[in-house]
Amino acid sequence: MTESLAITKFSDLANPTRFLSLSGRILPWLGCLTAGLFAVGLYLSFTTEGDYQQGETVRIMYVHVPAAWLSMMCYTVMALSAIGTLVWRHPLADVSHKAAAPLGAAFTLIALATGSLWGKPMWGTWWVWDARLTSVFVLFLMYLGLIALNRAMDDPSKAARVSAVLILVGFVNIPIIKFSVEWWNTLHQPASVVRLDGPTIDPEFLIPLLVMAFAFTFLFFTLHLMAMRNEIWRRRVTAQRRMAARMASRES
Amino acid sequence: MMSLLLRDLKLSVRAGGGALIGVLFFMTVVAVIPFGVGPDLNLLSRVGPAIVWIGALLAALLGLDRLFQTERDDGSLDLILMQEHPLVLTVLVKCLAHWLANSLPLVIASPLLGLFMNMSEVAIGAVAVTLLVGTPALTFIGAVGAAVAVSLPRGGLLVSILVLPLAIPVLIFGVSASYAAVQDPAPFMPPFLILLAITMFFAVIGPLGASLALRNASD
Amino acid sequence: MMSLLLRDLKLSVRAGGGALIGVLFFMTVVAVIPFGVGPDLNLLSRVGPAIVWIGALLAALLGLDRLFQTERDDGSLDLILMQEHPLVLTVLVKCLAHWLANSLPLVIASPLLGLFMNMSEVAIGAVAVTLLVGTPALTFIGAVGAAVAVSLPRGGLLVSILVLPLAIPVLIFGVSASYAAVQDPAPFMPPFLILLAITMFFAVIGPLGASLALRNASD
Amino acid sequence: MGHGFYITVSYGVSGLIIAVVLGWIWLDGRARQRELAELEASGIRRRSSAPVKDGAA
Amino acid sequence: MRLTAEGLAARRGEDLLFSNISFGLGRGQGLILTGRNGSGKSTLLRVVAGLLRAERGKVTWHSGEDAVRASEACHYLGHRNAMKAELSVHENLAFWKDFCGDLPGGEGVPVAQAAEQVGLGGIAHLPFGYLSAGQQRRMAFAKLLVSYRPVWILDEPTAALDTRAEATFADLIRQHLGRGGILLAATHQPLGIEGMQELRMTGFAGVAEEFAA
Amino acid sequence: MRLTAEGLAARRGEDLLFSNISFGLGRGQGLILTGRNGSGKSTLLRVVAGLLRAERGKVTWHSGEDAVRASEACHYLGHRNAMKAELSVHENLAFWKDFCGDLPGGEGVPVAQAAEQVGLGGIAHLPFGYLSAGQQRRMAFAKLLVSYRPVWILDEPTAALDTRAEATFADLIRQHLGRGGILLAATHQPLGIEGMQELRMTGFAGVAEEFAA
Ligand code: HEM
Ligand SMILES: Nc1ncnc2c1ncn2[C@@H]1O[C@H](COP(=O)(O)OP(=O)(O)OP(=O)(O)O)[C@@H](O)[C@H]1O
Ligand SMILES: Nc1ncnc2c1ncn2[C@@H]1O[C@H](COP(=O)(O)OP(=O)(O)OP(=O)(O)O)[C@@H](O)[C@H]1O
Ligand SMILES: [Mg+2]
Ligand SMILES: [Mg+2]
Repeated sequence: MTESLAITKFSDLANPTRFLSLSGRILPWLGCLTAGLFAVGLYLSFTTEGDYQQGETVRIMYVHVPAAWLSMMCYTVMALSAIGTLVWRHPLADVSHKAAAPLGAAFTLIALATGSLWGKPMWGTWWVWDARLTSVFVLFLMYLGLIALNRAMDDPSKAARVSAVLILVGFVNIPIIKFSVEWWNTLHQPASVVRLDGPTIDPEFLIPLLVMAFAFTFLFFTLHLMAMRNEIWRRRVTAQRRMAARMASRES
Repeated sequence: MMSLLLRDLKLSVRAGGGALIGVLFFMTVVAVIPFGVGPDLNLLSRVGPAIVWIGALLAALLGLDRLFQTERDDGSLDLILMQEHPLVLTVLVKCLAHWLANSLPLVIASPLLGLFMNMSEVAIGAVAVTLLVGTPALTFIGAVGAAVAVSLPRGGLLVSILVLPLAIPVLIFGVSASYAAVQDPAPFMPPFLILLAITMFFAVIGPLGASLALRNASD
Repeated sequence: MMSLLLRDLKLSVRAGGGALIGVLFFMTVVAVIPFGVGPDLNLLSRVGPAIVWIGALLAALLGLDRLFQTERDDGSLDLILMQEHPLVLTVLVKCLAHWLANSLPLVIASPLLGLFMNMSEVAIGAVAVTLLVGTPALTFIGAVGAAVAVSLPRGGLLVSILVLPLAIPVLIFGVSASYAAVQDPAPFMPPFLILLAITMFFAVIGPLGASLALRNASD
Repeated sequence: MGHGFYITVSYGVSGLIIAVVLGWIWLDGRARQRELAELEASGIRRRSSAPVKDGAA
Repeated sequence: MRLTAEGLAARRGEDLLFSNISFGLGRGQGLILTGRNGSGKSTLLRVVAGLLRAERGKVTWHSGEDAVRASEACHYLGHRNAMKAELSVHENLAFWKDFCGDLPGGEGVPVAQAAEQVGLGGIAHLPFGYLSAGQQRRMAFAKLLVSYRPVWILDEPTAALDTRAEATFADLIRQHLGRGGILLAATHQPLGIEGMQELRMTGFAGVAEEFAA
Repeated sequence: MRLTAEGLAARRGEDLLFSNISFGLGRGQGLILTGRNGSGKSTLLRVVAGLLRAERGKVTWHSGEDAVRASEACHYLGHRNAMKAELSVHENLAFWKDFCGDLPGGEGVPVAQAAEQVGLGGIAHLPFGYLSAGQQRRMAFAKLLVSYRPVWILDEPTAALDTRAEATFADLIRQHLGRGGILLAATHQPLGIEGMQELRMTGFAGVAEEFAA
């Protein structure tokens, strides 16, 4: 069967069945790639030298920074899907941002947890209300709010459209998180990798960091695809149950 | 009666998304505060109890005014009034359900927020205890307001004049008891006992007043 | 459009009593904080602007969740959606009415609270001006939350959870502009202009988002 | 506490969170597939198993 | 068992809507209120149900030896359905069954059976808000079946119903009367039940007297 | 002037309620929807009014040369009356008159006259919440008169009305059709207007396909 490889039109992907078979084919590869990257990344992150200033704890960076990036990227993915929902009415876009919200919350939680675990030795406290930290916390709350909104409405396509609006409006928070350090000049490290004038970080740390960042990114896509498949199946189950119930009540 | 309690709990869980909502709300409020007063941990820990109490008041106010109005709008209130159960009891149960669904999560979440606000263990405990004792009074006072709102279609102003001034003593004794627990010269017990007395008082007066107002709802 | 504005104002006077409950809540917040901060007048005047801003932010949440819900419940929303007036404009006018009835009283009351908090004249003026400029943004953001929650039977807490995170930038710049007016090195204008820009931004985004949500939530 | 403790705990917490998410998604998928199989077994056919008519518009 | 009203008068605002209305209904008897819009049918029903205070007169309910508050012996189905849109039909009905309980002398049918009897057995699991207007009305009627009350007070029960449902309702009412129940209903369309008394309301019995007198 | 619907399909939840419904209505024509409770009449009306998104198909309105959004040419009277209980009837009607405005080709009557035409001239000063069910329905109908729209979409307009008011409504609808208006209505009771087309809805055309496919 080669027909599903010949996806030419964008709208072909709109067909959940086609999406299921395609993603089913991709997932094993994606999973393997993720595992491999993690193996390399973890190896590198435990074998590189410690920082003269931060000591061994710099190793936390290899988890903390990718998770923090992912927490923002996940929201960006959701925002793109939200556009898909509102503009193209793409049924997969609905599924996509619904499935991404819990993942975003998870990555944000990791960033928060590792950040405060890093903060204790470096700053001497678990938590400070500095701008960056608080805005990440707010991002976490926004993910939870979106999950709560999705759960509170039971018509899935309506819930998807309405939360898409909210996602887009809430997108204003992403730049705030990204630039909060520059704006308020607080405790937290300013960006040293992703900046306009090129990275200022030592390649000693940069390489494991980048490998881990890729590992996290692929992990996100793997999980996202899996969650989307689950959501499609869930909707398919309810649709078929309804169908069955209707048919039964027709016959009687 | 049990079924009324269950139904009201179910309704509040269905409509707003569950018990976690209260916690989430509280966390949002607390997360907003440092943006205003700044990251000064010392200051935060000092205003902490007050903020937590204000959050509780806000949460109690949001939605409480519609405690009976939703029942009236869909006609359920008529049927509730017709039953032989004493109306006071029905009102009490509705208050209880509202408290369980809206205030109890806040009480439970308050230690967490205390941690965020860098409050001492004693202060955290004191806030939680005073909230546990004080929030029912807020609910009972709110119930009177809600009942008045139902019986007087244009009672909006009256309700706010009725509810908030009555709620302020609760808030004041709650907050001052919490502070008394940490600040040395002031003893914890007197304001706490007054808070307890206020709650007892409103636990009787509130449902009575509310059921009186409901009976007189003129349509 | 004028008629919509008038109707909404009339309704909020007749039915909600929204203005008063907001102001009373606002005053309650400001009355409770001194318990935490203690009698230190100096400190009090320092946190004053922040407290007033936080109070205004929280008070703006009261009643906001029902901005569109009442319209939906009686079927008016259907007719509003059908008209040829651009929906964005309609939402804008409804926001304006809500702001006039609920937030403007807060702005007007704020100098009084400033006096309570022992703030200097300059600080009081700055807070009032920043509130005047900043509260519309809160209303516009709230409109999005209200529109998103319109199909939920009771938005209450959920709306606040959705709205508060978005309101944080407004709070930040409002407070920092107020402080800049009193603390010497920092200039008042930059944060104030940013606040103005934020309000402008949300004056566009808010109604757009709300009308998008309303169109999509109707059933 | 040494730095090692913080490093271990952060890697541990991250691993735990990822494991929980992965496990939840995995189990959820298994449950949904089982439901689908049950429905299939009880004779409710998916319509796409009939000749495909393009309904993607 | 007897429901009696003596010299009832009621007002809305300042207007006296009716005065001196009396009737008595025994086992198996029914009274239909008719009259123009605004003539006070709903008002009279609410007075009998104890939801509005009568200006004068009183309503009593005798069962066996002692007289109790009439409202406790009544089911009231008003213009509004008294069901929660967010709860499923089953949850709604189960709540009312439990909350109202049965009065001595009869027993309510189980929830599923009640839904069946109004012709909507299959959809009791749906949230009430998802039903169409007519389906909602039917489910509100099912409330009368799940707990026993000797007196049924119905305000335009057949509004929004299709003809099949109307016939079903008429059947259910007939069964209720047959079991010795009492019916008090306001309608614009004939219910199609024989042997009912009828009371034509005319509305506006004069401005309330305390000021006009 | 023509209202056309082509190949409409709509769903509620996951269920497709109807599919492939087409009709065209010109000046003075009317279409009555009938069918059992829950068969999708209200849903179809809401789709035509632009309040629900059609799953497939489209509704267009041609007046003169250009086609506009159909919903702007329509008055929609649903199950709910779209009036505020706290405002007086007059305030309510005046608001809608002002807010809706007139479409070219006709003109709404003044508020007082509209209240007169539905037979309630005397009580326009009362708060809307004080009216009886039938009076409320009539006032909601008066909304159709105060601003001009060529298409009237009515969902069970005669529920809760007495026979006299029903006749009044039928008259008003006839006048509307006589002036070249278009009517789309769902009812259980015949409206008593001759020369209407009728569409019988049956309900449930299948489960929506996107995920069931
Ligand atoms: C709970 C606490 C923390 C949170 C929520 C947090 C959040 C974040 C976020 C969102 C980023 C991404 C920034 C960007 O890409 O511009 C980041 C990056 C980073 N964080 Fe944290 N952080 C926390 C604690 C810490 C601590 C304690 C340290 C070390 C002392 C730290 C060091 C770093 C570094 C070095 C980066 C990389 C900056 C770059 O190169 O772009 N963080 N953090
Ligand atoms: N929000 C919703 N979600 C899911 N299903 C719904 C929703 N609203 C209505 N339905 C279902 O759609 C069907 C059609 O409803 P609709 O209101 O169109 O019927 P109707 O023909 O107007 O009935 P009636 O004569 O009772 O007014 C009903 O079976 C109802 O259960
Ligand atoms: N709260 C109120 N205050 C003042 N007048 C009221 C109030 N409620 C109703 N009325 C008036 O009382 C009269 C009787 O109303 P009621 O609802 O009893 O009429 P009805 O016979 O049931 O009419 P319908 O057939 O329209 O349901 C109406 O004229 C109405 O205007
Ligand atoms: Mg009536
Ligand atoms: Mg209908």
